[in-house]
Amino acid sequence: MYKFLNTVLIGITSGAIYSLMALALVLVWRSTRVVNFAQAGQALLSTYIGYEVIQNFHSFWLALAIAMVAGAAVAALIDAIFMRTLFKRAAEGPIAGVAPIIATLGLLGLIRALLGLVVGGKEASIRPPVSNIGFTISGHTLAFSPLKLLIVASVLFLMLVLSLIFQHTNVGLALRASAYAPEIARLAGVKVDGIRTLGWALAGAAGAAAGMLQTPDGNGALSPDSLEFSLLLVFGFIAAVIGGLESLVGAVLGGLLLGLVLAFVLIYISGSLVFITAFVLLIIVLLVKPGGLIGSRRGRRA
Amino acid sequence: MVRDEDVVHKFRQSNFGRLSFFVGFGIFLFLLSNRVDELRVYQGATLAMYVVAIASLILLTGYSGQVSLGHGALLAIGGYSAALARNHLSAPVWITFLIAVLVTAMAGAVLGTAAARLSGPYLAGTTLALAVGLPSIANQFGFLGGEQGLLFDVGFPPASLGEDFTQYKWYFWIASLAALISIWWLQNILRSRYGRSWRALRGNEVAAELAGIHAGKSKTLAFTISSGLAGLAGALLAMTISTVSPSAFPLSLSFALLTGAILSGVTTLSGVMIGALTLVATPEIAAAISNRFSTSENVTTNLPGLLVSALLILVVLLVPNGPVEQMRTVRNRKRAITR
Amino acid sequence: MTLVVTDLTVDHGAIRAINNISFRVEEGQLAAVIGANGAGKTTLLRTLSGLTHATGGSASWHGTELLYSKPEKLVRRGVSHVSEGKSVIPELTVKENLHLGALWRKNSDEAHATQEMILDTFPRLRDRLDQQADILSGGERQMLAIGRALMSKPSLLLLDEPSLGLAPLLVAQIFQSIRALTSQMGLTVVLVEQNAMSALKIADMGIVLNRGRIAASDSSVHLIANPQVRAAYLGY
Amino acid sequence: MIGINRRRLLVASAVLATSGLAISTVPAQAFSPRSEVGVTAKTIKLGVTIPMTGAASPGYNKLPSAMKAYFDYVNANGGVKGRKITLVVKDDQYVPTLAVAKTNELILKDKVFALLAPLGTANVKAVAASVNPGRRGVPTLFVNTGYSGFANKKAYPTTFTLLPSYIVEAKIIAQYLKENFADKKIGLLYQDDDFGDDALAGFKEAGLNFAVKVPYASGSQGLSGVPATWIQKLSTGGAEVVVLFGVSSATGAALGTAAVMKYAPKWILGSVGGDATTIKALGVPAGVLYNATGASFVPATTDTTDEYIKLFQTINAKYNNNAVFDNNVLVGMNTAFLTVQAIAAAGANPTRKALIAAIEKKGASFASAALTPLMYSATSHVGYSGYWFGTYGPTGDLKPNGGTYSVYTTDSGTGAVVKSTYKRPAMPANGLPAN
Repeated sequence: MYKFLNTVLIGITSGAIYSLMALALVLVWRSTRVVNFAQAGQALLSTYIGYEVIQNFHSFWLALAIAMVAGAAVAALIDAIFMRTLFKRAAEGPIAGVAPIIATLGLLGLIRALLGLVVGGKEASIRPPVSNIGFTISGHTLAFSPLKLLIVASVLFLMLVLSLIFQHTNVGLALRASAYAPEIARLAGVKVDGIRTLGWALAGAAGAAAGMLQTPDGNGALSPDSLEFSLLLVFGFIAAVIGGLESLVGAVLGGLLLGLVLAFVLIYISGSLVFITAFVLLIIVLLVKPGGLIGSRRGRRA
Repeated sequence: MVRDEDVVHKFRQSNFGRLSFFVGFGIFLFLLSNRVDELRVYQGATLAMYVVAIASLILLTGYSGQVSLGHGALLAIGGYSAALARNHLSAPVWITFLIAVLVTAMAGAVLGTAAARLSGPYLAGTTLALAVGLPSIANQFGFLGGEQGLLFDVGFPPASLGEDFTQYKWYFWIASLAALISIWWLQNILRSRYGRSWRALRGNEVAAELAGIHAGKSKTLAFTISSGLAGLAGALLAMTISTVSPSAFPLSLSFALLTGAILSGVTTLSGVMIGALTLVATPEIAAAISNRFSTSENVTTNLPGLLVSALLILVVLLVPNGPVEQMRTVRNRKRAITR
Repeated sequence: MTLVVTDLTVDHGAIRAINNISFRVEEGQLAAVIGANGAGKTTLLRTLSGLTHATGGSASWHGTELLYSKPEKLVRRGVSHVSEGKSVIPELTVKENLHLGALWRKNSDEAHATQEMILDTFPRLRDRLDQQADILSGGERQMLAIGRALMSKPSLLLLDEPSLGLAPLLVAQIFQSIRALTSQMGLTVVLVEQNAMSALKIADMGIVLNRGRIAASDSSVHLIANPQVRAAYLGY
Repeated sequence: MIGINRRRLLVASAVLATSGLAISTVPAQAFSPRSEVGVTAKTIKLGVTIPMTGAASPGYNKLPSAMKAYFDYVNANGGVKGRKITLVVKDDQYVPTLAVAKTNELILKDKVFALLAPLGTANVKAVAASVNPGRRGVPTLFVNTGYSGFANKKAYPTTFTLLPSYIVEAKIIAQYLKENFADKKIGLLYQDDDFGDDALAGFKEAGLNFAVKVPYASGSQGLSGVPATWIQKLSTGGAEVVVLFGVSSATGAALGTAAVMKYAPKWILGSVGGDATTIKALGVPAGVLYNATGASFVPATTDTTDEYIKLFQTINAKYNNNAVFDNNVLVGMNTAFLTVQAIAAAGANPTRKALIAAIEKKGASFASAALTPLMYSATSHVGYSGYWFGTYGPTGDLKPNGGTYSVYTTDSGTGAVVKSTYKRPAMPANGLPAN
């Protein structure tokens, strides 16, 4: 009974973390049709900035806010400097579909190498802002703590706020139009370049939140070579693809599904099946629904 | 359009010339291998491996418009099939390479059938998950040798080659021959009906389908051939390190190959050497730079990554279609002006 | 308020799409641009709305230089472009598509009034206001596309092939609406059409493009009467 | 000059190899009577490939600078028989392809005298098969992995292992568990690859049964949610004593997550993942380690009553930018310390062959910080072979149980686990081996 309950709770919490990264990836995909692999590097960079804030001002919440703002700023810069130029130079031809992916992979390497140059070899870690000791029900400790509650709540909050922005505001309409049909959006008067940058900035902030929340939920240590951030990127991306890439709700559902399936397989079948399970789940979802759980009909062919 | 006709025209004129170019280049490599030291010969073998792997990616990405972030996984399939064939069937070396090609091509056909239904980011995600997931299978089945992997020994060079013929020179010969044959064969494929249909698909999928090209079949075929080449590259990689193990095919290998393909220019096979050369040379250049200017450990360890990443970004931004394509465009423009 | 195009040249890579053309469209007039496929009609519109960059020449509207500017800026100066092939966004609802055209407008009451006027003209859109645009029929999409362009309160409307793929009856209907709207709103219109006869019938003037050059330019009545034009473009 | 000699050497090795002689200890002096590759009148050049970047690098990337620090200390005090030692470090990112490429550079371009402390089973195996230092006669000293296979002198004629093998460690831990927790339910967390397989073999040999065994895929410990599944399985399995036989990041993740789930069995930490400083650097609070049991073959890093620890800490302060003094630094310096002794023992004009012979002949009597004997001999290339057990204090310091180091030793085969009577040789004056 408690084993089952804890498995569900472990699945939901880890799924929530994947979802945060998936949200960031979906935001960029929706606004510019780019799968942003640099997201992991940006999240790492933002988290380092958050770490510096904690060192100086001793407030996690201030650090979270500043990390998110910094993450947004870095993302906006990346879009304005790199991606805009890229889209102008490689708008057509066989490279058009691949170039953005490659460019973001290059950025990921660049950010990591620069971080390694600056902070390599130095120890850094972030303590949880709220207790990470599990709740207790009639003598049984659950795999669910105030920190994990905070994480799940943050994911749901971000998803709701972002969905509201996208569906019910003028900016949201401009964001969607720019993603689906940039030319028509421009003809309608939308300043598409700026709007895309805004999409990147939102994603940068979401990625920063993912980094700031995942780090203390793990053991808290930060490193430019962080295995945690690489895995976060890969699993966040798999979650986003499962979710269909188009939809924020899909990203969260994809993350939760991935988290739950992994938790059940690892606990009930074998602990060593992590990577194979993720691959098989992705294949099954895509075979049944090639556009992901909530993919638009056009998204598949885009 | 003009360019393609131009090339086809040239090709028809000099099919024999092309073959003699490859033979000549082979002889040049043969002579070169007797002139350079053992380290360069070893690096040459690695280079040849990269040439095959990058060519495979160029075919997939540049010609059929599909993205693979998990090419390392295909190399792993090739490497393991070659090693298993060698260890269990005691197959002759060239047979093991053939087996690597066939097995990986078959895996690629299965994968390609699924891949043809997926596009852009969905395919990217699937191949990425494959690259992450596949190597850990080695630890699930004992016959795959676990983390330490399997030995893959192509054997000593034939005694007839002389006493001072080193092992690495032998690897270099095998790898170069494999690379030359692959590239020659690939060029012929690209000039065939299939090559034309891939180019048509790359240009405009809808138009190509209207013209009677079956997009799904055509893409699956590209994936299959690309996989076969990747399998060959995997076997060559296994040969150069005489083993196969999960950690020999990390995600960073897949990314490095993609980097190599972009640096080569994904639209033209002829730039394939550029990418391979960059991959082999960058760490050495970085080491030389950091030795000269700095003793800081942070600089030494991070400089290669920094250089490759910066180069990749610059190429994508400045010459997105690759240096060769860029030179050709400039040349065509000049020619147009002089006309 | 006159659209003045002078010595306009546009290159697509090595191909010269528009070759040194000049023409004028007076305020409130509806100009039809006709010509064969590849004559440069669409390129002309794309250049005027800022989507394509010109190689040389000039084009001014209401004192504003149209060339070398961005479409999102030109919309704010009153230039609206309905691009070729039902320029609506299928993922958005009908209402959102319309709303998109007025996002930049500060005065939402005015925008609302414009929307009401458009819905009065195309009542079929009113019924589908909250539905996704991808379920609309071809004619409805064209209405929506024109409606979206009008939401930007343009003074110069650039229309690219509104009749493309529509049934003849529908074409007549759409063209009548275009004529009515332009008179009602005092618009100046450049209408690019393959369907030359229908276009010239509602137009005040016509421009015939041939391989990037102006083959003929006159009032539509004269063009229809011109035997060469009739033979080459009107099919009788 | 050197180039030609080396070439001839390689020719000779190839000939020997092709004619079926497995072991090639080519008499290098025959071709080069004055100086061996990598050795000049003033210098000796050594090389190491190690993960300096990438996911596997944290911890291990501290080894080269620690080795360099000790060499610098020796160089500052006159070097080894007047020769100064330089160490060329190459980053292999824990990838066999790179390990082979970099080792080739070390041997063929940098022309090092010997290879030091390579890491990673797959890497060492690939290097052995492809570069084949054995056939080239290049010594590979003090392999930094517990895989038992590398001690096979026939297959790896020029390779010497250093760490006790995982099998040895598992057998000794099993003995400890049988003595102290015979009536408890025991759980095991292990890495699902050769590292874990060796451990399982050792536990099996010792006849230890586990109530719960939890495997994890290498690398998956960094994925959010994965460590929680381990703890869930260990706690539902009712394990009262848990052996953590994984890498540091896995130990850290397991301990941190167990604290979240208020699961507090008796923890037994394997040596690979048991360094308190590394675990703390991973962000795990020291308190989590309190009262856990750990195994080690070197003295506790905080034990300043130990003459080696005292000296190494001084060297660390002066030559290693005062880096955090953890097990990696200690093992790195100790490796360098052994290397210096080996070179000194190889004679006035050290050759590769003489170096190997010197370790085989005198290696067992080398001074070393470790509390367990070195097993080098003409027939064995096995290094250390034992462990002592200790308990982590409230600040994460490992203190020997009962106040004194009591060391158990065994072999990788069927040998029994015995209490060692080994007396560590006194440290040479100032930690500088006699020249």
